[in-house]
Parts: sequence; C-alpha cells; structure tokens
Amino acid sequence: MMKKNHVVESITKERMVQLLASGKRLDGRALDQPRNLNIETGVIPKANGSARVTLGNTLVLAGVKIATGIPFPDTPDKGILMVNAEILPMSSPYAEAGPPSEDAIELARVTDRGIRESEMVDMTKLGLIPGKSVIAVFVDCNIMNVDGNLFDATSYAVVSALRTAKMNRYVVKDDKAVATDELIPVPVERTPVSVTIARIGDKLVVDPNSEEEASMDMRITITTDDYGNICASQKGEASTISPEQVLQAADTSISVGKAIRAKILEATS
Amino acid sequence: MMKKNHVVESITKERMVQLLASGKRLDGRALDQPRNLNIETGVIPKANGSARVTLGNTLVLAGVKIATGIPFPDTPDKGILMVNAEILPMSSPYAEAGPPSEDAIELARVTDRGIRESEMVDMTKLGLIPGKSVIAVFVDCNIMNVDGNLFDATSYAVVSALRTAKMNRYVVKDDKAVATDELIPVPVERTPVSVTIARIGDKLVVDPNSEEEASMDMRITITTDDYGNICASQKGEASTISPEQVLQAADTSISVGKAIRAKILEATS
Amino acid sequence: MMKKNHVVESITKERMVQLLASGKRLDGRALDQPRNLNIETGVIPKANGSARVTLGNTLVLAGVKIATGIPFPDTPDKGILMVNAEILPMSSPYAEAGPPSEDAIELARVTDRGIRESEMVDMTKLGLIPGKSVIAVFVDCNIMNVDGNLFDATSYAVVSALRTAKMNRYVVKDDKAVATDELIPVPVERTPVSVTIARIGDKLVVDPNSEEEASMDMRITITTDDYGNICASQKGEASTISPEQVLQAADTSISVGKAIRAKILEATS
Amino acid sequence: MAGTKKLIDENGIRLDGRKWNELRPIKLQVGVMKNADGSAYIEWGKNKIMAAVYGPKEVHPKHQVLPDRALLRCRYHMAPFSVDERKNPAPSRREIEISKVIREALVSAVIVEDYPRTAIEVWVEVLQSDGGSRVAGITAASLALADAGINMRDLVVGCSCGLIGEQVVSDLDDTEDKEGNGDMPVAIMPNLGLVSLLQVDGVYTRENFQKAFELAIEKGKQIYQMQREALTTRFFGGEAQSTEVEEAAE
Amino acid sequence: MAGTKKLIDENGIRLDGRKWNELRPIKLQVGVMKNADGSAYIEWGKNKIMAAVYGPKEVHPKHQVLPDRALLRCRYHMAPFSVDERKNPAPSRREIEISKVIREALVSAVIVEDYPRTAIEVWVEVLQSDGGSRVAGITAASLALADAGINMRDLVVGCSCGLIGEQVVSDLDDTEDKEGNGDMPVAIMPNLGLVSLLQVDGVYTRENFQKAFELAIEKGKQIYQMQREALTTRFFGGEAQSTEVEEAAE
Amino acid sequence: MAGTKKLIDENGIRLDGRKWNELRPIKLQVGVMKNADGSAYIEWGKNKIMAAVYGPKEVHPKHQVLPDRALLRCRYHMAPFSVDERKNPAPSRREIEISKVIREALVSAVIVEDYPRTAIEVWVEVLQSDGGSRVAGITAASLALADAGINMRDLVVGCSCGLIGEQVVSDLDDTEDKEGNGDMPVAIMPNLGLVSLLQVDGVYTRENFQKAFELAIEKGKQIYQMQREALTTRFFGGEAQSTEVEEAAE
Repeated sequence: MMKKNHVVESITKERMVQLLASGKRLDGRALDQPRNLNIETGVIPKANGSARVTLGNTLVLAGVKIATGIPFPDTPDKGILMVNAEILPMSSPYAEAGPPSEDAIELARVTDRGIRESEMVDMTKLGLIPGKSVIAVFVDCNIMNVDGNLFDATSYAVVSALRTAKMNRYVVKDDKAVATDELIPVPVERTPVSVTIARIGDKLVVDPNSEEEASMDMRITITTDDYGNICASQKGEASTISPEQVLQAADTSISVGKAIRAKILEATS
Repeated sequence: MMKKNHVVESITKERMVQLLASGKRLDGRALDQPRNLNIETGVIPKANGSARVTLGNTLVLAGVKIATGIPFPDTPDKGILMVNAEILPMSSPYAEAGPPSEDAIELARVTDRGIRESEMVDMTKLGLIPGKSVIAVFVDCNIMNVDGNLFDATSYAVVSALRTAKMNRYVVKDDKAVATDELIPVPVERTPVSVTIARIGDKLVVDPNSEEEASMDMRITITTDDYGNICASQKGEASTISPEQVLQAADTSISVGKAIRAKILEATS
Repeated sequence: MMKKNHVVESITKERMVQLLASGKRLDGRALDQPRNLNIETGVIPKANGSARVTLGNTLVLAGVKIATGIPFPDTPDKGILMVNAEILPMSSPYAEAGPPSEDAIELARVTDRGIRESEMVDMTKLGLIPGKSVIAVFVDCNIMNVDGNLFDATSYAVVSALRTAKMNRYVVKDDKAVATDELIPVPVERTPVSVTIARIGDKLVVDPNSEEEASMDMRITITTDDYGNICASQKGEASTISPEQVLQAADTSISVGKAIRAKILEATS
Repeated sequence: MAGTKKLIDENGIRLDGRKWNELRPIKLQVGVMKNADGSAYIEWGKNKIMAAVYGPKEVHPKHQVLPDRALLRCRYHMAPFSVDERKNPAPSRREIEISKVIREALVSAVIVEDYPRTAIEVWVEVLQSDGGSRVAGITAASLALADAGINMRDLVVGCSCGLIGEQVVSDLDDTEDKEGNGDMPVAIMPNLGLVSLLQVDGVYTRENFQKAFELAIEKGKQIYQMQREALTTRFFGGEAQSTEVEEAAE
Repeated sequence: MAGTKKLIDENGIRLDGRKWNELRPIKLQVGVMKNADGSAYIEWGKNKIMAAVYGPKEVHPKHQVLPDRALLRCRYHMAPFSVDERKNPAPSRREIEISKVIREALVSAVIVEDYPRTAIEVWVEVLQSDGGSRVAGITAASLALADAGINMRDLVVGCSCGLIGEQVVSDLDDTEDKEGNGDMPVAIMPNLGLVSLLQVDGVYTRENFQKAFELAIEKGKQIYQMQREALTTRFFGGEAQSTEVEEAAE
Repeated sequence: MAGTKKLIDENGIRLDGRKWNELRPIKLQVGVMKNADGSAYIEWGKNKIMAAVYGPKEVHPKHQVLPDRALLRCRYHMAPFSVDERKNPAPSRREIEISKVIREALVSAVIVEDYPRTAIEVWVEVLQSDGGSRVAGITAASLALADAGINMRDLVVGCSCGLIGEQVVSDLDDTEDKEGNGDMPVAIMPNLGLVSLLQVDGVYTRENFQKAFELAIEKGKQIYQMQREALTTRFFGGEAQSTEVEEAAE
C-alpha cells in the first residue's frame, strides 16, 4: 500500500482546525453543508435500475439486477435484497485489487442496513410462491473515485437506482413464477437518506472530503426516513464521541437529510 | 509466526531426558500416566450435544449440530458424520487466524477416523429415506488452549459430546422426513478412546504436554474400543519408530485407554 | 520464484539469432519443423479417454471424464465441454503449487477454444433431456514436463484423448437419463490442430522449445481444421507482429498442421 | 420486524419476565485461560463468550508495523455450534464488520502510544450466541486487555438497547432482536463519559432514539460495576473466580 | 453459432442497420477521473468502459521490481450489472485471460525502459458490456496511458471483425458475437503498423481470415483518428469533453 | 465396510486371484522426467504415480529458511481423472493430510543436515488411483530423492496391509480398501528397521494388529528389493528402463 504523506497531512490538519474554530472549512463550505450532489439515473440500460452519483469528487455507480430466487427459510414470503460494494482499484492511489476489503464490507453492510431498516422496499410485495420463489434484488456499487464520504454517496446511488428500477411483473402459473413483459417499478415506500458527520478537533462537519477524513478523529453516519425517524447509524474510526455530540449529529442528520431527500426525489421522479 | 526459544528448549530437553532415564517426568507423572482429565457436558445448550474437556491445561470444546442432509451416493441409507476442528488463535502464541492449517486438518481427520472406524455411531440408524434424506451429524471442535496432546483432548471432547447429544426423532410422511418433538439420543454403540504416546530420547510417555512435545521425536496416537480392539492409529512427526515400540505403544494404549474410557463413561452416563 | 540466468540467456539468444539468419536452429531443426511428436492413448484406463503426448521434452497427460450434467440455460439441448489445465509443480523449476496461474488459465482457455470453435465435438449429440440433462465432458490436462510450446502439446493431448474416448450410451426413461452398458465414442467430427510459431529476432520458427521461448519476442498460436480453415488463434507475449507475419504464420500453420493431423489420426484411429 | 405481538405484555413484562429496563443475568470471569496474556469469560443471557489477549508482541508481517504505536488486531468469531443452524467456520461478512467495530471501540481505550512497533491481539470467540453478542464481546475483551496488563485510559463496556413496538427496552435477547423493532448496540468508556461504539437498526423517532441511547449508557455504567468487581476478584480475590451479578428489578 | 438466420438481410444490412463494414457509434472522453493519473471513457455500441492509469509508482511487493523497466499491471473487470445475468464480482477465468492479453497488447507500446523499478497500473472497468469490450477497453486504456503522460511509442487501438455466415463483417455487437460465426479481436499500433493483440474464434477460410484481419486493421486506423481528436480535445480543447464520432456509411 | 461377502473365497483366494499375502504387480522406473532433479514412476496394481524431486534449492519465502537443515516440502496430489468420479483439482483435506504424513515419512530418511538453508521439494502426482496410493507414492518418492542425488540414511518403502473380515491380507486394492474391514498403510526404512509412517483404519484385535503390521513390514522389505533393482537399472543399466517385478505366489 502506498504511504500517505503524514507531514503534509499534519500541516493541513492544523490549518483546518484553525479555520473550523471560526466556522469555516478549507473548501469554503459551512460546517453543516454537504458538497454538490449530482444524480444521473438510467445510465446502465442493461441493468434494471442504475444511478451515477457524484458527491463533490466522490463518484459512485450503482446498478440493480433483479431475478427470481429462493427465499430464506425464516422469511418464506419475503423478497431478497443484497447490497454489495467494490472500491475499485481505479478509485484512488490507496485502493487495491482483490477480494472485498474490510472497508468495502462495512460500506456495503451499512448501506444495506440503511435501506433495509428504513423499510424502503416493501419486501412482502416481492414474494411470489411462499417458501419457493421470491424476487431477489441485487444492488452492486462500483466506487469509481474516492474523495471522502463513501457512505453517503453510495447510499444515494443505491436509493436512486432502486427508486428508478423497473422489473418484470411475475405471474404464478402451475406453481411456477413466470415473467410477463410488463415492466413495473420496484415497490419503494420510503426514501432513506444517509448523512455522515466527521469530527475534526472538536467540531462536527457534514460530508467530509478526503482531506477532511485524513484529519478526522471520528465519523458517524445516521440514516433518517421521510418522517424524520432515525433508522440506521454507524459510528466509525478509532476514536470516541460524547453523548451530546451524538444527539447533535442526530439533529443535523435529520435537517440535512431533508434537503438531500428533496434532491433525490427530484432526480428520480 | 513467533519463534520459539530454542536455547531454553534444548536445556529443557536435556533435563527431561535425564529424568526419564530414572522413570520420572518433569511434572512428576509416571511414564504411562495421563494428565488430569475433566469432562463437562451440556455446556452449550443451543448445540445438540457439547463437551468441555480439559486434559491438563489443554482445553477443547466440542459441539454437535444435527440436521437432515442428502446421503453420499455410495451409502444411500447411511447418515453423515463430519468432524471439524479449529485451533483458535487464542489457544497459544503460535496459533494464527485463517483457514484451517495442515495441523488442524490432520487433527480433525484423525479424530474423525477414530469415531468412524470404531463404528461408535451406528450410521445405518441415521438413514431416513434411502438415497434422499439422512441425518447429518456435524461435530465442531474449538481448540481453546494448547498445552500438548490435542489429539486425545479433542477425541475425548467429541466422544463425550456425541454420547450426550440429543436429536429430534424423525418420521417419514409423504416421502418427506419430518422432525417430531421427541428427543432421542444419537445411536452410540461404542466408546473409542484415543491414547497418544510420545518418544523423548528413547522413552515412550503417555499424554505429552507442550513442553514434552517440544522435545519429542515421534508421536503415535492409537484408538481402541470397548473390547480392546485397535481401530485407528496415526504416527506423526518427522522421526521413526521401531516395530517393537509400535507394539509396546499398542499395549499401553489398550491399558491406559481402559481407565480413560471409565472416566468418559462416568462423565457422560 | 527461482530467477532465470539472464546472462546465459542473452548469450544463447545471440547465438540463436546468428544461426537463424542462416536458416538453422540450435537443435538442428528447420524453421518450420516441429519436434518429434509421440502420442500414446488409453494410458489411464479409469478415464473415459486419455492421451500421453510428448512434443520434444514437453510432456502432457490429458484425461477425459464424462458424466451427466445440467445444460446452460442458453443452450438447453447441447452438451457441456470443459477444458482445464494444471501446470504441475513437477514440470519445471519455475512452476509453483497453488491455484491455477494466469498462464495455466490462458493455456486451458486457448486449448478449449481450439476444440470448441472448430466444432470438433458435435455438442448437439450430447443433449439428453432438453433443459434438464446433457452429457458433460471434462478434459483435464496435467502438464508434467515443460520444454516449451505447452499450447500445442496440450491441444494434441486433448484432441487425442477425445478422439479415443468412450462413453456410456444413455437412454431416456420416465424423463430420466439412464446409462446403458453400451460404450460408444464421443461424437467427434473434426480434428483441429494447433500450431505455435515464435518470432526470434525477425524469424518465425515453429514449435519453440524452452530455450527458444526464453529468446522469443512474440508467440502466435493458430488452430486449423481438416479443411484448412482457421478456427482459433492467440497472439501472446509482450511484443507485436507485423500483418505480413500474421499471414505467413497462417500459411505455415495450415501446412504444418496438415502433417501433424496425419500423425494424430494415425495414433488415434 | 414482525411487530409487537407477544414480546411484551400489557403489564410491560417481556417474554423472559424482565421489565423494559432490566438486564439479563451477567456473569464475568477474568483470567480464565492459561496461555493467553489476558482473558475474560462472559455469560450474558444465553451468550457465552471467551475473550483473550496476546501482546504486546512482535508484528508480523513487518510492513504492518506502526512506528509510533501498537497495532491492535481484533477478531470476533462465532463457533459453528453457537447458533441455531450450524455456521460455516469461515468468517462471514457480518463477523468481518463486527471485528472492525469492536477493534475501533477498544483502540481508543488502549494507550497504544505506550507500545510502539508492537501488536496487541484481541480474540473474541462466541461459544453460544444470543442477542447483544458484540457488546458482550467488547465487555469481556476490555477485561481481557486489563488482565493482560495493557495500559488503558478506561475500561470499555457495552450494552444494547432497542425497540419493541414503540417501547424502548434494554438489552434485547435473540428473539427480541429478530422480532422486535430495533437494536442499538452502544459501547462506552464509563469514566471518560464517551461513546466508542454506536450502531443503530430499526425505526426510531427522535425521542425514542435519545431514550434508547441514554438507556444504553445508563445500563453500560451498571455493567461497569460488574467489570470492576470481576477485576477485583481477579487481582485480590483469588484466580479466575466468577462474578455473578443479578440485577434487582428496578 | 446458430447460423446466419436474421443477423444480416439479403441487402447486406445487419440487425442494427449497419453495412458489413461499418462501425457502431463510438464516443471517447479523455481525463474524466479525478484521482487517476490518467483516464479515458469509451462508449462503443452499448459498451460503456472506464479505463484509468496510476503510475509510475513504487512497486509492491518489492520482489516484483524489474530493475531495467516498469512493471505493467492490468486488470480487465466487468461490473456485476454490466451483463444480462448478474456477474459474480470475483474475477472469472475469462477476465483473467483478457487482462493478460490486454496487458500484452499495451506493454509493447509503453516505453517501459524509461521507468525502471516502477509500476504502471491500468484498470479497465466494463460498466456495460457489448460485443468487442476487450478492444474497446484497449482503445480507452491507451488513451488513459497517454493522459497520464506515460512515454509511448504509439497509441494502441483495437477493433474486432468476424463472420456472419461466410460474410466478413466489422465490429460485432453482442448478438452478432453470440449468434454469428466468428469473432476476431485485433489491436494495432497504427503508426508503426504492428499488431499487438490477435485472437480468433470461429471457422474462417484462409481468404476470409485475411479479409477479416485486414478489415480489423483498417477499422482500427479509423478509430485511431478518433483517439487523436479525443486527445486534442483533452489537451487543447478544454477538460474532459466528449469526442463523438459517428461514421458516415461507406 | 460392508463385510466379507465375496472379497475372499472359501479357498482364501481374493477377487483378483491373489492369496492373502500376495502383492499386486509392481513396476518401477527411475529417472523418467527431463526437468526434475530426480524422478520415479510407479505402477502398482492400478496405481500410476509419478514422483519428482527438485532441490536442494533456494527457499522462498525467505522466512521459512531453516538455518541448520533443509526444508522438505511435499505435495501428494490426485489428477482430476485419476478416480472414478472426476476430482476437483483443488487440494482436498485428504490430500493435505496425506501430503503431511508422506513428508514426515520421508524427512527422517533424508540427511537434511547436509543441506542447511535450502528447500527440497517432493511432488507426488497420482495419475490413476487404486488402493494404497500413499505407500506407492512414498516408494516412488524415495527413489526420486535417490535419483536426485540427495544424501539419505536409507530408502523409504511402503506397503499397506489390512483386514477382510477377520483375515489379515496384504496390499489392499481399491475394492478391498472400500469394502474390506481395515487398512493399515506402513512405511519403513528397511535397512535401519524403522517405521516412518503408520496409519490404521478398521477394527483389529491385538493379534490381528500385530499380524497385519508385521506383514506390512515383511512386504515392504520385499518391495525394497525392487527399489534396489530399479536404481541399479537407472545407474548401471541405461536410462529410465523399467523394473517389472511380478512376485511368485508363495
């Protein structure tokens, strides 16, 4: 693995902390201001749904593939949802080819939980023949360029791809699930929005870029739904957070999430 | 891998060989005396059977899980038995996390053979629907602390877990195997006992501890059944054994095995 | 990996290029002359077909195993053909044990393509029950000694093993494929022949040995069928070839291939 | 997620007889393993978990050496027999993620600067699994670190709270975790008053989020007292004795 | 291989309206990725492929260092959603082979002697796959190398030709590749007039072999003009603009 | 284990016509491979096994170097076509265990102290498998070591004996191994009179155990004579000639 330049990093951090004390960030954003978010959907026509998301310079492409599958024994009448992520070796000088890293696994699982726990997709509508056949929804995420905050960019890409995905309507004939030609949307019920907050020095900043991530002590991701409920969270990095900052982060996630949800809805309706 | 201290080892070995010449061992045991054996069963209620075995400071936990499975094509009416072992990284400073090492594979296979070849479990009683469905018995062994002689400790744990395991009785309805609520024992017919003997210098000692294993040239494991038959053996380590010592080891295994069998029966009846 | 001796190699290459300028090779062969080819079939009676091929000192053993399988969804009525190669660690000081290397994968895939694209085996005759059951033909190649030109030696071994393979005739009873005792040949229609040509300096030589491969810049393998058609090709190594040399290589492959085909037919009829 | 059905009755009593804010029985033992430099065993509800620590020790492979501090390694692993259906022994994606968050929860408590160029290994083995195994694992692991004599800023202790319907409850067991409406594992450094692990599943109103989070912290502090007793027993009350603490219903 | 049925009609027009020797639409963009040292994006028919280059950089692990030249690494990889049936993300044998031939096709164009003891990494990611993805990948990858400022003897450009029945055609799409009678991917260094990749599938008479091969070279030279324009746009015409070249029917 | 049914008849004759203490035909060839430093090929019943040796050679990776002796590596591997049902080429648990016991059986015969800091590699490839492949592999491998000129204390030679019902028999073939009542592979160093491999399967009375064990040693000594002849042929009688020894019925 290539070593990062720790000298430059520590000088950068010093400057960053000075600025934050006066409520400013190196790239000019306010503390609770996410970077520019751009969402393009339908970019991979061969997929059932897809979205290309840029959050600042972080670039994620999510693709949805839908097939029939065998349900899990404990949920015989519910569909299957799988979220997978690969941090492509092209995405940064530090990424490597090979089996999914610990970071990629955490990224996929946290994204998955945000979707699953918010009950974004009504899984009961994906059942076909109880215990035998259900609809399986695979969402694969290609992390193509890394400039911090993969959690949010990946989550927005997955949500946007699912919101615009189309699948064949299935009918059950002679105890077999048969695809019809009719295309229908995936049964999406909510729009969960992930908001990631980093602590640099003692300040919380929304949507950290790579430079800020190199200086952060702690990261917390909170996913909220359309009703301002909190439906998933993951604290990360080798540092702690005070209980007060957890609650502050929750409030920030709700308010910032609302604005981002509006953008996602606009791009995917 | 951490390096062992070869200087200390060679001094220890010298002292050990001197003592053995006068029929004594460093820890005071007689040459054919195994360490203290302690067996606790039913320690993992979620498993169908389980046993926690300490042999001196060697600690092994075996758990039995029972499910239905598809028989092997060449034994359509016999159940399936699988023994697996993991030498946990916590078990010693030399163990490592990762896929099963050569040592762990040998350990599992030798233990498996002792159980299988002695016909401890009547596999024909584990058939359900010939060629379609049989009972599959998985025994997993967690090696938790290593102080020599994993073969015997693991074997005692597996035998004790199987002897006390309970499984659902199955009935065949409409060509399907259905579990009833009735719990019945696994059909155990014999109690195979493994006895491992090490050669240090030219002496054979029963149940070597880690210190003795570091000084041994050769190791031989012999499993005997209730009738004094020999049903499995494995010579190990990079040295040889004379034919006379093989026969001496066989006799020792039969006699020492008898006493250990009595202990196992006591702990599991 | 053991390092090759680059000094010796570069002296050898110099000498080789000098000789080639006068139309000669270090081992006395003409530029378009393959090494001695020896084919022995039926060497592994437990396999459905087998061939031991030596091409100079390169030694390959191919074995065919035939079983029933489930067809691929897009070819429900066609059999399955799989070619696999392992470059055994015993085959050279540079080979290593472990999962298939990039070279072994390329070797298997190029050999497979030569067989498949030439339509050597009539796959439609390997169908049994459309969409449910077909005949699966596995060809495994053990590369046992490496002295250059694995592509051709492996291809000749696979072709010879397939040409002499026998399989049970299957009949369909009650929607099940049942093997009869009758042994019939695999439905072979053509005899594809692979010819590999290396460029050393600016000369093309047929069937390079290891010494020549160490000095070659480029390698091209062209497979031709009984009618002089070209049915597969693979250019290899980190250098280029001129269009003129491609066409020259094609012509050489057709003519050299014809002589080799005669040898294969002789050895396998 | 199947809803509230019978997980909690009209009197607020849960399936196993607990009130909304009660803990399951917890039993702690420190210094139970012979070879490990430090170890602790926890039984918490039906969880049975062993944690062991080796180190500080040499780092292999060398290129992972951190020049200014210790490298903390952590593996959370479930025995194949620890769950209802036999688990494949190879590490699952879930185990890989939990290993990461446990490591991150512990590393800020360890004074890693005191052990430059070394490795400290934390092995958490779940022998029987119930709800809350990761917080139970952290609770045992920080005791094992203390038992190994590793310098620490504070112990780390975890507790998981969550939702049954809209009712906030403490310390979900396996059934409540699977059929309830949310799970929130939290680990804290009790003396420093800081949170070192936080994960959230489920759908919480802002109010319930805070209630569950604060309940987890409160319960964590309660378990911290048990940790102290277990260490006291270890260092002053004989070797590897068990600290069994059954909480009085509140 | 199912034959000629409707892939080409009696007037020599293919399913998508192309003549036998026409290319599908190609779109090239250079310098599209932020982190990579060089990058290029290609759309070719339904292919959507990103190529990115890092390097020259330090070689890890060290024992792979080449003392007299750069080590060129190359991975051709298909996104799971790039094909009709979801693809397992682990590299298939096909991807491993194609990575090898792409590397061999590119390495002779790079002046590797200029960068001893370093690594140059070429990552080709197929986001959507159609016939000819390997030649499209090579075409993009050589632009990405140029964009990274790596010294090169020539660009590398690829085109695949093949057979429908006994008709030689240029640039097969997915259906033509699967149901046609042969596919021949060719990569050339257009100024040097040399072939750096050649693979052949199908059954060609000697005459058709030559015809298809020479057509692939001719088409490659045509695409090379698009590469030049894309580089010109990149270095003189602003950043990451798209070079869309639709060929007039000949 | 299905019992004695027809494996041996009332006259003590086995399915293939052998008496209880006869060997199957054995054929040995030494020095058959071109690249290997030493090699030997054995046919024993239906077993067809190639053994090859490389070394002493440099050790990679370096951290495996043994400062005072050679590192002996050994792989026992079965070709996919060597058994009735095609075998997956990846090493099975059985192959990993057998590789270990073969290595342990050979290493005490090699004077490893003569080759400090080097590796000696022994590759055993089963081309066709029958009962007793591991002892056949050892028998060939020790010849390959001798062919490579490696200093040895003695050759190693193996034979497997076992049970059909309560009858001790020598040299079980595949059917006898699977349907008989016990298999006991033994390897010896014949001049030193020592046992370097012993594994036991089945149920033996103490008496039968000794009888089978001693029979295996006796048969091993007999095969050792064939090894000597094969080496004599190799070094004095021309290259890679075959030593075919069919034992007279006793």
